[in-house]
Amino acid sequence: MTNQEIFDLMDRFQRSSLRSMKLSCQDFSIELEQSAPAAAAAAPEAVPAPAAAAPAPQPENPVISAPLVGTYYAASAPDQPPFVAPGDRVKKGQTVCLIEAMKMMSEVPAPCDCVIEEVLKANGALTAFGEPLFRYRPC
Amino acid sequence: MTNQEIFDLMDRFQRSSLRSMKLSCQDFSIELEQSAPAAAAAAPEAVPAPAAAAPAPQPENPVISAPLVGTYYAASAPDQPPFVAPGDRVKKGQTVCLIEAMKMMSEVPAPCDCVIEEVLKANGALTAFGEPLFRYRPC
Amino acid sequence: MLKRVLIANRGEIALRVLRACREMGIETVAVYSEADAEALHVQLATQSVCIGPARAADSYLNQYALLTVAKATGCDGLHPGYGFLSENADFADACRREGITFIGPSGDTIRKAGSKSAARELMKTAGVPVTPGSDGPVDTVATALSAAERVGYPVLLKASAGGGGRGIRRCDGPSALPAAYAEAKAEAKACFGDDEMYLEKLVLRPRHIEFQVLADRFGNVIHLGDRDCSVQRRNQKLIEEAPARCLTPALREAMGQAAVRAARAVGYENAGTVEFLLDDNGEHFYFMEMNTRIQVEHGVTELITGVDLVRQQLRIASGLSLDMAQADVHLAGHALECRINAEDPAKNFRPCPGQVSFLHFPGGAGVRVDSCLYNGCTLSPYYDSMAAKLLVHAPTRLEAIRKMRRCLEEFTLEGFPTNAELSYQILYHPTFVRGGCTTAFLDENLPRLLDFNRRLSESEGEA
Amino acid sequence: MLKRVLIANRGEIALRVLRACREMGIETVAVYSEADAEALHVQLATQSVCIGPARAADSYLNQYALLTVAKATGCDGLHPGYGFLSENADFADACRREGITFIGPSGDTIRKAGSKSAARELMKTAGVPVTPGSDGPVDTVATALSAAERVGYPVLLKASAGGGGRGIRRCDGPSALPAAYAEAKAEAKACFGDDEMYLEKLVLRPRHIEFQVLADRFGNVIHLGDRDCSVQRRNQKLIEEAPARCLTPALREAMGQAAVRAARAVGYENAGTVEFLLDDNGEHFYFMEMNTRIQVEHGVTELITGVDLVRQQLRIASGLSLDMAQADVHLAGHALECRINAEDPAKNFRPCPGQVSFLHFPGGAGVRVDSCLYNGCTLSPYYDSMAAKLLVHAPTRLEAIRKMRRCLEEFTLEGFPTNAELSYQILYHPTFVRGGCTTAFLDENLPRLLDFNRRLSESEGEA
Repeated sequence: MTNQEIFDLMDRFQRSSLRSMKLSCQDFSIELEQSAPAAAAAAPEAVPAPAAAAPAPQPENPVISAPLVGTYYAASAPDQPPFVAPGDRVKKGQTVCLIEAMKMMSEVPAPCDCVIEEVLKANGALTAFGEPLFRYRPC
Repeated sequence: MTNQEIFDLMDRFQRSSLRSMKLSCQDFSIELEQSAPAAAAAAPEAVPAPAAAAPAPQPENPVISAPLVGTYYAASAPDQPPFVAPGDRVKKGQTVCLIEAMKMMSEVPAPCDCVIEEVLKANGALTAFGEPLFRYRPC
Repeated sequence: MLKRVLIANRGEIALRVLRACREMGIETVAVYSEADAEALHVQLATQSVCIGPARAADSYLNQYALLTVAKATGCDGLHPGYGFLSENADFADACRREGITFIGPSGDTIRKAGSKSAARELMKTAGVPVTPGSDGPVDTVATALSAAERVGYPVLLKASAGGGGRGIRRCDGPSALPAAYAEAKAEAKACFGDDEMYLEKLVLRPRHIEFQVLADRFGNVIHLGDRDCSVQRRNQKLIEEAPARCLTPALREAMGQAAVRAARAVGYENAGTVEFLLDDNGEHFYFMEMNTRIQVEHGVTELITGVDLVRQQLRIASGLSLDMAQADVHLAGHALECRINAEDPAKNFRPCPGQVSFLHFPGGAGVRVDSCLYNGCTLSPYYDSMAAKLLVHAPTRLEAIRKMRRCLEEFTLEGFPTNAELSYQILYHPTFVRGGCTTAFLDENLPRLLDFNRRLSESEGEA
Repeated sequence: MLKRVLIANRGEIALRVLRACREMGIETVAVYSEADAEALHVQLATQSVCIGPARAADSYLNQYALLTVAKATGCDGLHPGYGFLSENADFADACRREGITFIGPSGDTIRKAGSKSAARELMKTAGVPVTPGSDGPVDTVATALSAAERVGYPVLLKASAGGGGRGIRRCDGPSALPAAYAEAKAEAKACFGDDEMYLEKLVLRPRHIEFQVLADRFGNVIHLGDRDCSVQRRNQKLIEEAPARCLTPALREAMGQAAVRAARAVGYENAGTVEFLLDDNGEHFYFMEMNTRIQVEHGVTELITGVDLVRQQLRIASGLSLDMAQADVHLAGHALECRINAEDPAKNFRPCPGQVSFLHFPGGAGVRVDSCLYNGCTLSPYYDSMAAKLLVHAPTRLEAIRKMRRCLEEFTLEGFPTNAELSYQILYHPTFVRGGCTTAFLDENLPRLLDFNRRLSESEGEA
């Protein structure tokens, strides 16, 4: 871990409402403690967020993100029904959509057994790397 | 880890509002603790103070400052004794030095009855506006 | 060559002078008021001395303080910048008396150029066109009518002793003249105790065209082309450019020669500017006044000529002769300048100084920024509201306009409002793009330009 | 003209391309890795798309991702910048197959210029001087001796199949040649299974002189003068300038013509650079390689010619013919560039990226800054360490040096160490000031230059 990464960790901790924090990872561990957590005193952003940045997913609902940049397809062919719809229960590994990059189709699998709560992209739209595609509820 | 990296870590910790911090990484570990985190944490100065800026007087000792820019003279003439010396007791309004600007002499009076503690300028030196000339103790 | 120069100014022009000195190996002494202790040029100068409290009268206008510091720090020259004491003839004289080279013309030259009525006569004698008018006073309605007939309506009737807009009447035709004459005369009598009147042609919707001149002490005088400063509000220039699009080569030649004659007429030395009014159809030009200092907008001339004007000022003041002749001056490409002021156009241009919480200047090819701002600094409320000058240089005027647009898109200043968005709107206005702005442009179009601004900030609010 | 361009790069060159597009009314699509989401050009582009994680192989080198975004966003052109895929012939071909204009030469041209041995033969045929050497392989010590005699010592004996410094021996005279020949041959046999050898003259203490060329698709090829990039460390250029002080007008003419012949020899189109070695006494020059992309240091050429090279790239790629002939190219004044890298010269130039806690760039007359930094941004550890390019332009070389010194004095970056102070020391070094630097200069003088640095930081610590 670089110092910069440690500083980032410290900054993030200080901005949090946490009192103490212990972290260990492989051969690295860190413990942080503060008496008065920051009362949300987030410093104002110096610059606006990028226009096209992927919207941050809400922490409470996990999302399936695009594993590569490409065109999002909800179904295997134009005349076929979509792989999944809100409310559908899917198994881990089940295909939830396709992403096309340069005429190569990639299947996007469900990360775990779950219920699809929301479809976040329109069929045929460009999706950026890491962009949320579905919101789901594990089950 | 290099010493420099440790110094950086220490600096960063000292500037933080953290109370304690333990860090271990491979064969390296460090524990830091401070009694009073940098609550004031005055943001580090973006730029160095101006070279010729008047030195800030220490808050506990009042000073007599130059009321105008000019040449400081400790005495009324080269062969005369200085108006005041450290330890002298002076009355309010008594002349403590002269400042010459464009061949015009201005007398600088004592602001109150006081004891001169320290003479801060050398005879014949240029003094900036507001620059401290004497440190004194009211009496 | 001068060895050490006192910079008797503040803000971006102080930094501009400091940079030129530094590049010529000349040491600098910065003087500053208590409000400017953290200014950029104060930190960069060889030596810096505080000369008084924030109020300009007690610091930057304090001649004693300036001369005291100049002598005590061993300066052999003093650069007055613009504003403050830069056109104060007595101060120029005082510097000379104290053995300090005032980097500008002599006190006498400043006096000759400074008196409007005297300058008008000097220029007529020198063959520089002035606004047509009566030869001396008009004592009767009949002489006024015949003078007006000669110069053409509309005309202004002016009290010789006048000032402050009193004793002046505009007159659009002969039928209105007798009454206007009587009114103005009565007002002049009442206001100044002197009812002598004269008559001048009124130039409608003029352009403000000025010529940069350089003159050394050996009688060499050249001009470095023209600037169009017509985009102005209440005589405050907002966008300047060089060269002026409206000048034909023949007219540029004629005006340039007139500018050189004007400089010679007052015995000019150093860098100066001759301002002209150019009439609506771009045919006739008239001497307006001569500015005996470096000007805010000098950078656009530097960009199209490649000549560093402040360097030339320092060379000339050091007693060197000009290192170029008129034939060596070539105008290349087109330059624009936008002045970024800390003011709120939506609130009648109220000055809004404050702390700069985030600052990012545009960069890249053909871009120049002159500013004393830095991240975290405070723009003082005690002095003028100019925060930065953005300048661009490109092969053609249209390319320069496009470059300035992208510069204003990149420019980011958080902490207080500026006029940047207004300038951006002007750069898209068809009249500006066509090069058709007169000094009336901004006042006439301000409501619509500000409306764009307002709608933009509303839609940002919605987003 | 191209309508929408994908910028397949990051950092300052992405911003440079964006600015040129914006000034030409071309829309831009920025692509970025997760590490660059807050980059300046990403925020300024018409549209921005994240293409992958921080690792370049997964983002900026991901051809599929780039082409997918280009097509999905309706781009008709793609600018590769420098580095990454800019000299990847297959990628240039792939763009063309997908109907996207690659803003650079064709894949075939990139291949021809990219292969060093093939390029050497092409250049010889085209009459471009290459390093003297044997005609093909040397099979015996006798032929090696006679070839060495002909080209003059010192020479390099090189394995035809060589690479990575193996199978190479330097040889300073005939007495040492037989042993060196045997050694190199044996090493070549052992390393590559092929002991064919050839011989080349070793150019000692050369200067790195390069010529900027522009070529359109109608066969018009011109050069825009030269750059001296001799101040380098391990092939990393640190300070570049234009024009090279060491070239006589006749030599500049000859090298410029050779550069144009070199570009023609590979069927060049778009902006490119022909690199030469110039020998110690400035008499002979030898083709080194051709760079088939815009270069980091292109700005110094822009400053002395007034030509916007990225604009020219976009014009040429749009199918327009060059809007200037060789006779229209005039070199005016002198330009310098200092690369500011996030690295610590005192610690063997270890890269030191990090967060920018305070940033202030120099400004004023004749100063250009190209950088994607802004206050508070983080310089990513995933990519190269260049943080900014400071450029200056002045009438003479000495004035340019002085201007760059004052720029480095004004430049302030807090948050990580940079090489700025080292460049400042170089600008005061007598060899640099005289214009006497060869590619050996920096390595030979580094200890002393760094010593100045160290003493400076110590005295600052004391204050």
